This record gives sequence, structure tokens and C-alpha cells, in this order.
Amino acid sequence: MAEVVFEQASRIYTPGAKPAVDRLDMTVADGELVVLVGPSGSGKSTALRMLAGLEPIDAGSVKIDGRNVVDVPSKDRDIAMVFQSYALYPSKTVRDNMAFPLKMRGMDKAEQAKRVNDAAELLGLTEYLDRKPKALSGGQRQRVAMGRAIVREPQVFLMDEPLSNLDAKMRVQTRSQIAGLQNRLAVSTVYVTHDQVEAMTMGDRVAVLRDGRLQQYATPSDLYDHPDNAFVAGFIGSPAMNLMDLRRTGDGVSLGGSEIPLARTIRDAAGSSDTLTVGVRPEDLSLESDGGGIKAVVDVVEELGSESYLYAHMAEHPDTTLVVRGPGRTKVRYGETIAVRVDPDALHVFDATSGERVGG
Amino acid sequence: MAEVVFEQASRIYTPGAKPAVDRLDMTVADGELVVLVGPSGSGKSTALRMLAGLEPIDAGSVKIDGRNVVDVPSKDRDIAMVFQSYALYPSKTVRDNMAFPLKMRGMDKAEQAKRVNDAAELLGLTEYLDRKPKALSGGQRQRVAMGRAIVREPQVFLMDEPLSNLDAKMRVQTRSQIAGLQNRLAVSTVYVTHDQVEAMTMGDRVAVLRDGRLQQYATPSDLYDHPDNAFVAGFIGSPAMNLMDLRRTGDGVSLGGSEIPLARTIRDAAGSSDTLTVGVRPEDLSLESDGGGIKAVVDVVEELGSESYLYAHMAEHPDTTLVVRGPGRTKVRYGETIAVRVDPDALHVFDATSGERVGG
Amino acid sequence: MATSTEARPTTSSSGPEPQEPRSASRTGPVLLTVVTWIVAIGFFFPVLWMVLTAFKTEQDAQTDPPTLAFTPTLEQFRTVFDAGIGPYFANSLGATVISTVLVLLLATPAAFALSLRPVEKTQDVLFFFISTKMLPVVAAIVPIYVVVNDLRLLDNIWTLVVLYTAMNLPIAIWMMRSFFLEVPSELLEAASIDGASLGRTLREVVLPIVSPGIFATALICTIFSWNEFFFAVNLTSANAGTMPTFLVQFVTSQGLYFAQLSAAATLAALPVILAGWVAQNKLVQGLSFGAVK
Amino acid sequence: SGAGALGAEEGVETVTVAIVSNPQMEDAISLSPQFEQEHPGIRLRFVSLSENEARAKITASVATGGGEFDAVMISNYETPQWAQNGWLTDLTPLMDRTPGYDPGDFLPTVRDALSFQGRMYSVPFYAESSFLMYRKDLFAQAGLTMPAQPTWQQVADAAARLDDRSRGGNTAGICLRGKPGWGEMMAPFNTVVNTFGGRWYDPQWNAQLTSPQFEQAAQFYVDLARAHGIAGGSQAGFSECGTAFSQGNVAMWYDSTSAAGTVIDPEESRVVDQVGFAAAPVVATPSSGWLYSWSLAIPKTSPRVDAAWEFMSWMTDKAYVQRVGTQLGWESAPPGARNSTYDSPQYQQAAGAFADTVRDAIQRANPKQPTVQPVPYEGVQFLRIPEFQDLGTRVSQQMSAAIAGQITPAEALEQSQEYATTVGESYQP
Amino acid sequence: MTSTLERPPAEAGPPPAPRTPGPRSTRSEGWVRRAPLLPALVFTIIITQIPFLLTIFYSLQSWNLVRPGSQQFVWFENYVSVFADSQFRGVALNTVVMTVGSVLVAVVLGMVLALLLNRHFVGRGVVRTLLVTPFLITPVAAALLWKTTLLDPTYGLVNFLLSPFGVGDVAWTSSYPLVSVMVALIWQWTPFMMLLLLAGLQSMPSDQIEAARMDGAGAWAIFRELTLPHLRRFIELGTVLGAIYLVNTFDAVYMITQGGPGTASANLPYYIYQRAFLGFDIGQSAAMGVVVVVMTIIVATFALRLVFTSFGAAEEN
Ligand SMILES: Nc1ncnc2c1ncn2[C@@H]1O[C@H](COP(=O)(O)OP(=O)(O)OP(=O)(O)O)[C@@H](O)[C@H]1O
Ligand SMILES: Nc1ncnc2c1ncn2[C@@H]1O[C@H](COP(=O)(O)OP(=O)(O)OP(=O)(O)O)[C@@H](O)[C@H]1O
Ligand SMILES: [Mg+2]
Ligand SMILES: [Mg+2]
Repeated sequence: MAEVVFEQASRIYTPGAKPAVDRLDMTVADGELVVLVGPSGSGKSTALRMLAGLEPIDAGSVKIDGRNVVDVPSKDRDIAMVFQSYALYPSKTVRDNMAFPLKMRGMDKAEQAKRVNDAAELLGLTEYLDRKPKALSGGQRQRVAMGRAIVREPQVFLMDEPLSNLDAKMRVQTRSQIAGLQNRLAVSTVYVTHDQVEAMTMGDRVAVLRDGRLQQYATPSDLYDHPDNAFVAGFIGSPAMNLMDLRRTGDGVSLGGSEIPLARTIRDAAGSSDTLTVGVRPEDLSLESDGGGIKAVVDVVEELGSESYLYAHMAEHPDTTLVVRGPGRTKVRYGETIAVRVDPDALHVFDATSGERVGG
Repeated sequence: MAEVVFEQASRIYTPGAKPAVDRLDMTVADGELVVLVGPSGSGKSTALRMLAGLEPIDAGSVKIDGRNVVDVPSKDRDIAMVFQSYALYPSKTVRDNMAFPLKMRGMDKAEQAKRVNDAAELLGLTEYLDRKPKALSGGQRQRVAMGRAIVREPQVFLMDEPLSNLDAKMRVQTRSQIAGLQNRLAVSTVYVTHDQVEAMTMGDRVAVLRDGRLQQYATPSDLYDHPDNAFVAGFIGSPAMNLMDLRRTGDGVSLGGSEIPLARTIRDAAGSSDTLTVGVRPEDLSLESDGGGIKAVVDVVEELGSESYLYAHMAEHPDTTLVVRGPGRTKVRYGETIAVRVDPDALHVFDATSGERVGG
Repeated sequence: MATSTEARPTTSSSGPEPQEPRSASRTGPVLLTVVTWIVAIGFFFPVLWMVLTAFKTEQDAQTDPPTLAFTPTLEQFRTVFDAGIGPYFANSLGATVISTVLVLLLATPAAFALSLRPVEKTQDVLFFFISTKMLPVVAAIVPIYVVVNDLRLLDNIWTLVVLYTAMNLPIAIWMMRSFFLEVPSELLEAASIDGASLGRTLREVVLPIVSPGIFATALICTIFSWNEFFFAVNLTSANAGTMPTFLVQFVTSQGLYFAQLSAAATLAALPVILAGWVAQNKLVQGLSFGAVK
Repeated sequence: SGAGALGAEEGVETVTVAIVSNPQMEDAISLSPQFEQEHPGIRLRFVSLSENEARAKITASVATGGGEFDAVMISNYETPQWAQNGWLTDLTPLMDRTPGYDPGDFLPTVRDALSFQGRMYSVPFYAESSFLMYRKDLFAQAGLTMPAQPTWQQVADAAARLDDRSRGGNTAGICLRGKPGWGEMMAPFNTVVNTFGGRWYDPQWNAQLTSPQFEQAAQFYVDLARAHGIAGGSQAGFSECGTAFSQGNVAMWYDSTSAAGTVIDPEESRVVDQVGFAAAPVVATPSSGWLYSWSLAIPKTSPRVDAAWEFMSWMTDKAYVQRVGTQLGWESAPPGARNSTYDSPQYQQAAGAFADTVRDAIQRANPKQPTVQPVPYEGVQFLRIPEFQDLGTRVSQQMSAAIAGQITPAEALEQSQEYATTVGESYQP
Repeated sequence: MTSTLERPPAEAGPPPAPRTPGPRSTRSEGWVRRAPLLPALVFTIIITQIPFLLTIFYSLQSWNLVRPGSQQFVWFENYVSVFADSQFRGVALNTVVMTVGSVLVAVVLGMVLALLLNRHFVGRGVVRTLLVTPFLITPVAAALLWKTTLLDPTYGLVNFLLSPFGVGDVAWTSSYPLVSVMVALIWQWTPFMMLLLLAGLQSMPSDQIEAARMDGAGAWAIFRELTLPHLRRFIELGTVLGAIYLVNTFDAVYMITQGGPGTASANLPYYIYQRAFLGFDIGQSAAMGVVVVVMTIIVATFALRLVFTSFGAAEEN
């Protein structure tokens, strides 16, 4: 039972400088898992630390379960946290690191051991339980940090990039275990990640931060399909959405010589603006083999095995670049000219100045 | 001009325990960028540290440019390294951190400043140049670590997960900058990463480590298309390849009731083994809308926006699970039964006991 | 003799053995090692000489030129023991141990409050503590004597305990604070997230990390208390005399019995030397490696 | 351990004694179990400190009424002053009622020095004067003879003759104390000043340190120490000189009579059989030896007067001398206090080489009129005023600097005159 | 559900003022923070300030312990004579030279030794043991040891060892009194500095040094650029503690030179000792003590707050 509410919460590290977290308003419903994303330095860790009571709240408030916790010391907030920097106890073994929060809560030894062993098992740390942190690899340390959080059943989980140093396989596995655990315990969780897949798959909702400000707070698919502004559009999705400032022509916008029609609602909403920022995701661009579509020259081909990405520039406007998703084994090579078709329904249109979404 | 050779190089941290790096044989050609991947704790960092001269080489040797460097102190090896733990100098500002290697080489002040500014620009650190590392976010610190390496023009670059704490967008951007820089300077580079995309796109070759042993060392597409063993097959690609132990039947193997034919060469190579480990990547499984194919029940649907992954189990063998790639906006939901078709040409077959690839 | 903690773990495996990073030039380190040894022996030599002198007769103790050839005698030690070293030793031990424990008990939380979780006016408080050491003891001894006399606490070991505690407290606080500042603040944060109270954070997280610093502090307090002379000589008489007061009775005005004095000094220093040798091994353990990224 | 109050057994009194850790006192401690045996109701505890510590501590304790001690060892410097201050118990009645104690046996000069207004306030344990020790062998070699009462000029000449260091030897001419301290260099130096006719104050308490006699004396002392004294003369004290003399590195030594035992002790000395003894050299006075005595007193604060006296009388009794002589050897017997000691044939046999010279020196010492002209103070090697410890030490520091060659004797005295003037003013009406 | 918070900049109010560092401190939180400090603080105040106040009280009196009845209030007369005393100034200067010189040399030597010991080599434990020993010897004994067996002009080892070089008969304690005392002090205090700095060195994260080695830094550069900044706090600590102790050195002066010749090697504690224990002039010595405290506080305030940045900067990393 813990609903977490940020109310106009701000944190300013250096007086006079711009806030690291700026009037954040965000509610994490009880049992919800919220993923916090944003560029490096956008205030994600700071937000977590405010919630954990490790940073003073310079304005606004933070509430857990309706209670303003601004004056509650960390240790009484019943929060488990995975630090971005791990913060392992160097003089304790892995086992003691993980058992520490349980010991602090006076849990009996047997139960402690059981929980630690379970968590170690889950994280593949069983054979390292008696080592000190300094004799572990980076990923192993990170897993210990994770373990120290998940042995508990706190009111709130805070995880600051808990899987960044794990390999893909382990990450996928741990991710689903965390999700499972979180689900089972119904613990409200705030999860910071840089991994697009994690962001899209784990969160009930995703909050996008930029320069300390919340940009959008919505479900992953909402975020992907209806980014509120050009920043979110460009930030969510990898490779990023192609965002181009295009001139308006008649019923649409002009791209590489051809006109792409815009829906009526958008046209109306856009009003009289001359230029619009138009976004289209790489997967919404298709390669035309029959010569139609927009012409582009390939700069780089990234082959990922299951798919490939073609980085290209407009044949006629070398400044406008495009990323197009191709099949796993593409024949296209550097320097070739390709023809690209845009799905007009998949266009995202933003105001060129404010970046706000135009129309639906 | 620097070719790096590991010759049967080993490192044992604890006498009696198994080596962290075990008789590693690997050559990094001059100017090549080799990506080192492997599960957490597989010895990647250790291998880098051996090359850097930070870890003794307990057996074998390491050569740079044909010269055995076992006795050459780190500082004379002319290697730039990004540490997994950053290892920033806490008492120096970001600027001084980045300028340090240049200063050590007696470069003149103006040139130092220029290079530092360029690197800071590249990494988006310009506004933080006068801060101490302590006042930076995790990702910013990591970028400083990166910057400290790239200001130099060393013989060898070693990068230990240099982008793990950056957001997708910045990562993509930095990745291509590193690749560009590496290309331009033609510096031999060993790059450790957990990011599949990085592994597949950046490296001229990829080395896969497991428990200190080299599993395969090949180009990314080779690795993806022809994994040498089941471990590599399962490790490369995300989501991972579906690996199933299947019973042989006549000309193929039996999966979910239907028989999947195997090529003649494979059948021959497999000899008389009863069971084979068969792998198929999620993208090589296609959803059949016409009811044919193997039946599976969906457990989880992961929607990533541009695509989705369906985690399912065989309708008839609940223990056999499958991941299938679907389109970005799939209608399939939890509990539904789907029909999956396997592309027989895309099968990877491994010996069930040794895990070695069978046939081509 | 002292043992070295750096001894490598003995290996039993037949595989390649781990080793320190090899370095390019072998002569550099060897030279440094030789220099280090020479300096160490140079520093130790006076002490060695003192110990040797303790085994000489008075006549051998002062010869020109100094001689190494002498027949060792236990005479001097016998004299010293005959003078009744026992109670002095016991008093010293009591005053030293109790005051050092007290100092650590008082200084640890105080240093914590002045470093990791700083209170307001930390600087002023620190300054106050150190300023209490600025009054020369010789100037304050008469007032102290008067107070102690009024309290009827002359020649009482507890008087020394209290004074030694007060005398060492500022140093201990300053030293410990410096070591505490080495603890990454993230660890404290982690501990508070993990629900550790202040006391437990100190005990379970901070102290293990700074234990070399604690040992250094304890050692230094022990040395200062053990060797403290001025309070001891002025505030004690028959009951609570400590080793240094015992020692000065061998500084006679009728010629200096240096061999005897050496024997007494050797005996007086022996406990701290042993304590020092034991404790200083603890000073060389890594602190917070692997804690944070 | 011994925390808290004195452990009190039923009916047993514990007497705490502060003493100076000289060999004779150590002997007393080692014999004290016999006293305890003979006096089952009394237990002894000794606080034995080196001279400087002892003096400081005892003074502080007695002056502030600390009451830690029942018996304290002090000297003829303190006794009359403290008696005047009312800090000490009058011992005369105690002596009188103690059978066989025989205070009349004390050497008269010593008894006087420990009395105030005709009553004794401390009893002497031993006493000393100063005299000249010299190497008979070296004198013989050089064809010199030592007069029984040498003059300083004779001594200086002999020193110059015997100093062979300029000829590549390592024997210095004479050892004179140069170490700062009122009890160190100031003692022999003051005797030289006195016999040169110098004085610290005229009867009106005007400082006289820059008078010609005083300057002459200082010049003489410094010159002699610098020219023919031992190396590092400004740091030479009783023990440094003692070592040098015992090791055979110096031909003459002017110092305390208490040194006699050491220089003829084969355990400590290499020149046992070569030592001759002569009276303290003179110039203008008939004698110049100092007078010093370590004695025991009972602070007024002590509630255990009888027990303390019981012990003190035991330790300063004739019988004690006998006891030491028979049990520890006659050369260890405390000298200088009692005539009977010198009358003992055993003592004469053990200390015959110097015994009479010493007794003579002590008896000739003249604290009442130390120099030629009248002075307002008493004392030979010290001025019996409370300020002298400090004043003497300060002056000795100046003199020591002169011996080190850092300043001239005249400069040293000029500075000293200032110190002395300040002190003198506090005595002028 | 979806909320856009992108506001035009004009609308944004002034940024809220930051709070003082540390979580918001309420009254109770403040006391929680202060609580651990209080026992030590209260103890120190009670034990040290009562004698100090008494010292001040005595310093306003003319009182000679051995002249009973001399006790009377004279206000600042004692202070006047302290400042009028030219020797006091000379002695104060000696104190400064002795303290500063000994501390500096000890710190530098201690640093060198700590660095030498911070390596792996044969017999490191033994060497460390040998090196700390001088600090463990009772200062009185150490001073006598120096005076009698080492610096004695005739029997001293120093002259003996130097005699092959033709400087065999220097009367160290009278010719170079200050240096003699300082040598003994340095000998005792170098191990202290070494211990402190060694403990400091041990706390230096190894990965920084590794990084520096990769960056091409040699031993000296690592020392200058990394070790020194890291050790700064410990150097300052050693300097402060060493200075505070050495300002109050008494035994070495008393035993080795008696402050002489003249007052060439006398320092303030010795000078005060003379007043207090030879002159028994309690008022004078108390006044000198107070003057020393005040002077030390003034010097220390400057040293600590201006030269050293320990106070403010320590918190910064
Ligand atoms: N100092 C050490 N002492 C003992 N064992 C160590 C030490 N450092 C690393 N190891 C062990 O060696 C193995 C390899 O470690 P290494 O750091 O090379 O792994 P890695 O591949 O970099 O892993 P990660 O991806 O988690 O960083 C691990 O099992 C680790 O526990
Ligand atoms: N102690 C500090 N003092 C001053 N500024 C700080 C401090 N810590 C962080 N900052 C600044 O505050 C901003 C937000 O930092 P924060 O750590 O919250 O970022 P983040 O979103 O977690 O970034 P990352 O993804 O890189 O970890 C950054 O610009 C950072 O430089
Ligand atoms: Mg962060
Ligand atoms: Mg690693």
C-alpha cells in the first residue's frame, strides 16, 4: 500500500543554477512500476534520491501514502534502492551486503539466510556469496546491489539503472524476474533505465525527463505512438524517429521533392505555420524496389542480424538525413541510392518552434 | 601501427581457483576494432587489464606490435583506457581530468585546451568542464572517462563498457563518433560492451568470452549467422535465439508434433545422436494466420513500438518455450494460441552434449 | 619480531601462480628497497643502542669510543625490577587502556557528527577541540593541581584517566574525522536506505572501513597516555604513579646511571612497542575499494 | 590497581615519604623493610623522583597544602624558609623525647643550616660541601704538587699544564660545571664568586653582579672552562663531569664532596687509585666550600607526625649509619651529617682517602658570611630567598651562554644584573 | 492520463531557493545530528575549561607559591611584564622556529617514508616496525638518549660516526642547541607522520592510480597530481597535530639543553616551566600560558582558515 506523489518537487544543487529537478509532478500509483527515462543529466537519479530522502527537497513536497515525507529520514521511509554507483559495503561479503537490510530490520537469521540465498540464486551470485565486493566483476557488483534491494519487501523500490552492466541475456532474464517480483509483491517502483527495451516493456507508465522537467508521463505505447513533443518523439525509440523540419506545401509537406499529404485535422491544428517538424520512425519507412518514392543515398548500413538500419541522406537535400529499417540481410550497400516510401498515417507532426505535437 | 596479440594469456586471481582469463589466444589487427562480449564475470575486464598492464599475466604473453609487453609498465604501453568504474580523479575538475593524459605527455597548453574542448563538445560536457566529478550525474561521469581516453591518440584504445550509463540517443551518437574516431586514427581498439547493437555494429570482429575462455572470434554477421556453439548462439541476439533440445525423427527433428526437416549435410554430421539442440531466432519464426504451423500459447507480449515479441509455450509441450517476433502493433494478447512457422533454412543445429555446431 | 601481513597466500595449485605486475626495470625497486632498509635501520639504531646499553655495566655504557664489545649483564634489569616496577606498570596499563577506550567511545560519534553528517558550525567545534591543547600544560598544572586537590583526587588513577581522556580527545576527533571523510557518502546513504540507525551505521558500515584509522588513533592515544609524564609526576605520588614517573627516579642527580636508565626505559617502552608493532599491521588494510563505481 | 584511598589495614598507619632518588636514598628504601618489621604499626610508601621533579613536586604539595606526604626530603635551602612560612613541623621536641637520637652529634654547620630561630625543622640525612678532585698520577707525571688549600690561580695554572689536548692527547685540564641551572653551574660558580670577593647584593639589596669582583670571578670561571674545560662545557653538569673524570678524561674536577664515593668505586671509575682530594680553592676568603644537605621534614599538613618521625629518626639515627655500613658496606654510609660517622674506624677505613677532607669542608663552610663584604642573605652556593631558583637559573643560563662563547661574561652579567635588580627591589622597603 | 508539462519559459516563476545542504533540518533532526557530538563536547568543556578559567583568574594575581601572603589582585600587571620581557619574545621566536622546523621536516620525511613503505618489498613489515619504534619511546628517555649517547661531544655516537669525516668533536648541544633539540624531536615525530600518511595512502583508491598509469603518469606525476591532493587532508592533520604538540614540547628542551646556552634553545613551555617550577610565580606563569593560548589561537586561525583549506574543502569530496 504505497502511492508515491511528487508535488511540484524541486532540487537545486547549486544556488543560482538551474534546478536538477524542476517542479516535478508525478504520481506513482500503488503497485505501479514507473520507468523514468531521460538524457544523461536530466535529473533521474536526483528524483529518486529525493524520494529516498537522500537529497533535500528545496521546494514542493513528496508524499508516500498520502503522508508528506519531507521530514522523514531515509531509514524510516521503508524504501529499497539500487544505487547507480552500487554503494556496496566494501568490508562485508556479498552475503552480508545482501543480508544487511534484513539484519537492520531484526529479521531472524534463518529467514535472512533463506532470502539472501534465494536472491543470490536469482541473480546468479551463489558462488560469490563469500567474496568481498572488490573481488567481483562490474556486473557482479551490480547484481549484488540489486540483490540487496530485492531481498526486502519495502513499500517502494527505487532502481537506478540496475542492469546497465549486465549482458543482454542476463538483462532480459533479470528484467522479467524483477517485473515478476514487483508484480507479486505489488510494490510501487520507480525504475531508471537507458535501455529502450526495458523502458518499453517493463513500465506500466513511462516518465520522460529533460533538464529536470517532466516531458510526458504515459503508457509506453502512448509514448511511442503519440509523443507529446518532438523531444519525446526523438528520445523514445531506437534508432530514433526521423525528425525533419519540412516546408508546407498545399495539403501536406514537401520531402525530397515529393509531397507528403497531412491529415485534415493536423492541417487545421497547424494553422498558418510555414514549417512543421515532421517525424517518422525508421520502421514506418519502407524500401521501394520499383523505383517510386523518395530518393536517398545510403551512408551507413548497420546490420544487426535480425534487421538492419540504413542511414541515408536525401539525394536532393544532403542535409536531411533519414534512418530506414531494412530486413536482417539486406543487399543494400554504402553509396547506393534507395527509394523510400513514407506511410502518411504514421507521421508525427510537431510545431517547429515549440516542438509541441500538432493535432491528435 | 599496433597489432595486439594475446598468446595463451592467463590470469588467476586466487590460487587454486579457476582462471579469470584462461589461455586466451586473440589477435587484434592493426587499426581493427574488436568487440569483446560475454556474460558478466566472464573475464572481459580482466583481459583488458592484462593488456593494459594492470593485471599480471600469470601465464602466456601479450604482445603489442610484436613486442612482448609483459614487463613493460602501463605508462609506457601507450594505451588509453576507459575504466568500467570510470576511475576519475576526484580532486580534479572535468577539464583537468581530461587534460591529464595530455599533460603527462608534455603537450603544450594550447593544444591541450583545444583537444579537451573538442572532446567535451563531442560528449556534450562543455558546460561541466569546471565541475568536480562528484557533482556530476552517472552518465556525465562516464562521459568524462570516455573523454579522458579519446583526447589521446594512443596505440591502443581499451574501452570497458564506456556507454552503459548513457541514454539510447546519446549512445547511438557517441557510438558512431567513437567508430569514426577509431577509423580516422586507425587505432587498434578493444571494446567491451553488453549492448547487442553495439556489439553487432561497431566491431570489425567480435570475441565471445565465457568463463575466461574464448568461444568464438569472428565478424558480427558470422557470429550471428554461424555461431560456433550453442552458447554463442544463445548469447548473441536479443531476444535470444530459441534453443530447444529436439528428438530426431527421420529426416529432421520433431517440434510441437510436426517434423522440421534438416539439411542432408547436417543430418550426416549429426551422426547417430538421438537428440539435437536446435536453434531458431525469433525473427525466423513467422506467425501464420491460416492456421498451419506449430501451435503455441502466448505467455507474454512485449511491445517495443517498432516490433513486438511474443513469449509463448508449445501447446503440447508446455516446457518448450519460444520467442517469436511480431509486428510493432500486434493484436495478439496473452493466452491466445498462435501458429508459428519455422524457416528450415534458418535452423542452427548443435550437438546436444557438447554444444558444438553440427554441420555448416 | 614483527610479522609482515603482505605475505602472499601460499599456493597449492600446480597451475601458473599469480604474481605482482612485473615491472620493466628491476634495479629501481631494489635500490629503493635498499634505501628503505638503510633509513629504517638508521631510525631504529638509537633505540637499538639504548637496548644494548641496558645490558651493559655503567662503565661500559660510556666509553670513548663507543664500544660494541661488552659482556652483557642483566644487572641493570635486576635493579630496575628491585625498585618495584609492578604497581607503576599496573597503573600505566590501567590509565592507558581505560582512557584510550574512553577516548574512542567519545571521539567516534563526535568525529562522525563532524564529518559524515556534519552539524552546523563544524569548523568552530573542531577548532574548539584543538584549542584546548594550546594551553601549555606547565602553565595549567598549578590550577589543575589546585582543583584536583580540592576534589581530594590527588594520587588517584581516575584523575589521570580523566585528564588523559581530555588530553587525547581532540587528537582522536581530528584524526578520526579525517579517516571518516574517506568513506564514500553513498555508503551512508545506502545504510540509511537499508534502515540502519546512526549507531548501527557507524558500527556496521563506517567502522570496518576506517578500521586502519581507528587503529592508528588508538595506537597514538595509547602512546601519548603511556608516555605522559607531566600530569603523572605532579598529580600522583605513592599510589597512582605511572611508568614515566618510575623512569625518572633513575635520572639521579648523582651522576647519570645511563645503563640503568636504559634498562628502565627499555622496560617502560616495551609494552607500547609491542602494542605498536601489533597495531601497525592493522594500519595497512585497504579501505573502501569496490564500494562505489 | 592502586586507585582511590590509601589501603588502610586495621591499626596500621601508612607513611608516605617523598625522596630524591640518589643512591643513598635508594639504600634507605632497600633497608626500609627492616623498619617496617621493627614497627609493625607503620607501613612505608616511597615516592622517589629525580632531584628536579622532587623539588618541584614537594614544593607544590607543601605550599598548596596538598597533604600527599607525611615526610619530605628537602634541603637546607628550603628548610628555614618553609619553617618561616609555617609549613613544617618543629622537630626539636620530637628529637628531645627520642632516646639516643643525639642531635648534638650533627655537624654544627649542618644543624644550623636546618634550623630556624634555633629550632630544627628538618633532620639531615647526609650533607656535602665542595672540594677539588685531581689525578695524582697526572700531577706526578707533570711534576706538580697539589697544596692542601690551593688557590684558584694555582688550579688554573695546573689545568693549563695538564691539558694535553693541544698536544694530541684527550685529557682536559679541569671540569667545571657549565650546565644551566641554579643547582648545576650556579653552585660551583657561586663559590668562586664568593671567594673572589663578589656578592649578589649589598646590604640594601642593590644588585652587585656588575661589580669588579663579580666580573673578575665570572671572567675567570668562563676563561678556565673555555680554555681547559671539557668539550661541550656549557652542557657539562655534575654527571657529565663525573663521567669524564671517572673515564680518565680530565685531570681535575671541582665539585660536590658526594662525588668522592663514585670516583673511587671500581664499578664506576677507571681512575680509582689515582684520585687525590683537596679543599675548595680560594682567593680572598679563607674557605670557599659550599654547604648542602638533604634532610627530612614533616609538612604541617601531615596527620601522622609520630609515625613519620618514627621513620625519620630511624633513617637519620646513628644506628642507621651502622646498619648501612655493616649491611651494605661502609662506603655507602651517608656522609656529612653526623660526627660519629667520621669517628667510626670502619668508615675511616672505607673512606679514609677523603673522609677528613669532607668533614673539614663541611665544617668550614660559612653560609652566614659567604664572602668578604657583608650581604643581606644567607647561603654559600645559593641565596636563601625564594626567588633564587628562578634567578639563579636565569643567571646560569647567561653564564652558560658565555661558556659556549655566544656572549662575553660581561654581557652575561649585564643581563643578569637586570634580573637581580628586579628581585632585589622586592626586598627593598 | 498523458500530461504535458512543457511550459513556455516566461511562465516559469523564479526558481525556488535552495536549502542548506543535508536533508531539511527540523529541530529534532538537528538534535539527532548533534547528539553524537555532545558527550565529547560536554566532557571537554568541563575538564579543560575549568582549569583554563582558573588559569586566567590566577594570571590576574601576583602570587608566589613560596611566599605565602603574597597573593593579591594586580589585574594586568603580569601581562604587562610578559610583554615587556625581551627574552619572552626571543623564546617565542625559538618556539616558532622549533615547531615549524620540526613539523615541516617530520612531515616531509614522514611522507617519504610512507611512500617508500607503500610498496611491496622484502621485509616491509619489519621495516615499518623499525620505523615506528622511535615514536613509542617515552619522550623523557628519548631526549636523554639523544643527549647522552648520541650527541655527547665525547662519548656520543654521532661524533663517533662522523669522526672519519673529520668532524668528530662538535659539541652539538652547546654549539647547535636548537638543531640538537629539533633533531631529537624530528626523530620522534617522523614515525607519527609516517603512520598517519601511510594510513592515508592506504585509503587511496587503486583504480585512480591505474588510470593515471594508463594516462602515462610516472611515479612522480602520480604523486604530485593524485597522491598529494588525496593526502592533503592527512598532511594537514599531521601538521596541525604535530604543531600543537611540538609547540608544547618540554621534555626535549629540558633534558637536552635546559634551554641553553643562554636562552638559545628555550621555548615557551620551558620558559614557563622555569617561572612556575623554579620561581613558583603562579601569576606570571599563568599569564604566559594565557598569552601562549591567545597567540596560538591567532596563528592557528590564520593557518587553519587561510593557508589550509581543510575545514571548508574537506567536505567537498
Ligand atoms: N580482484 C579479484 N579477485 C578475485 N577474483 C576476481 C577479481 N576481480 C575479478 N574477479 C573474478 O574474475 C572473473 C572475471 O572478472 P572480470 O571483471 O574480468 O569480468 P567481466 O567479464 O568484466 O564481467 P562484467 O561484465 O561483470 O564486468 C569474475 O568471476 C570475477 O569475480
Ligand atoms: N552533487 C551535485 N552537485 C551539483 N550538481 C549535481 C550534483 N549531482 C548532480 N548534479 C547535476 O544535476 C543534474 C542531474 O543529475 P542526475 O544525477 O539526477 O542525472 P541523471 O538523470 O541521473 O543522469 P544519468 O543518466 O547520467 O545518471 C546533472 O546535470 C548533474 O550534473
Ligand atoms: Mg543517474
Ligand atoms: Mg567488467
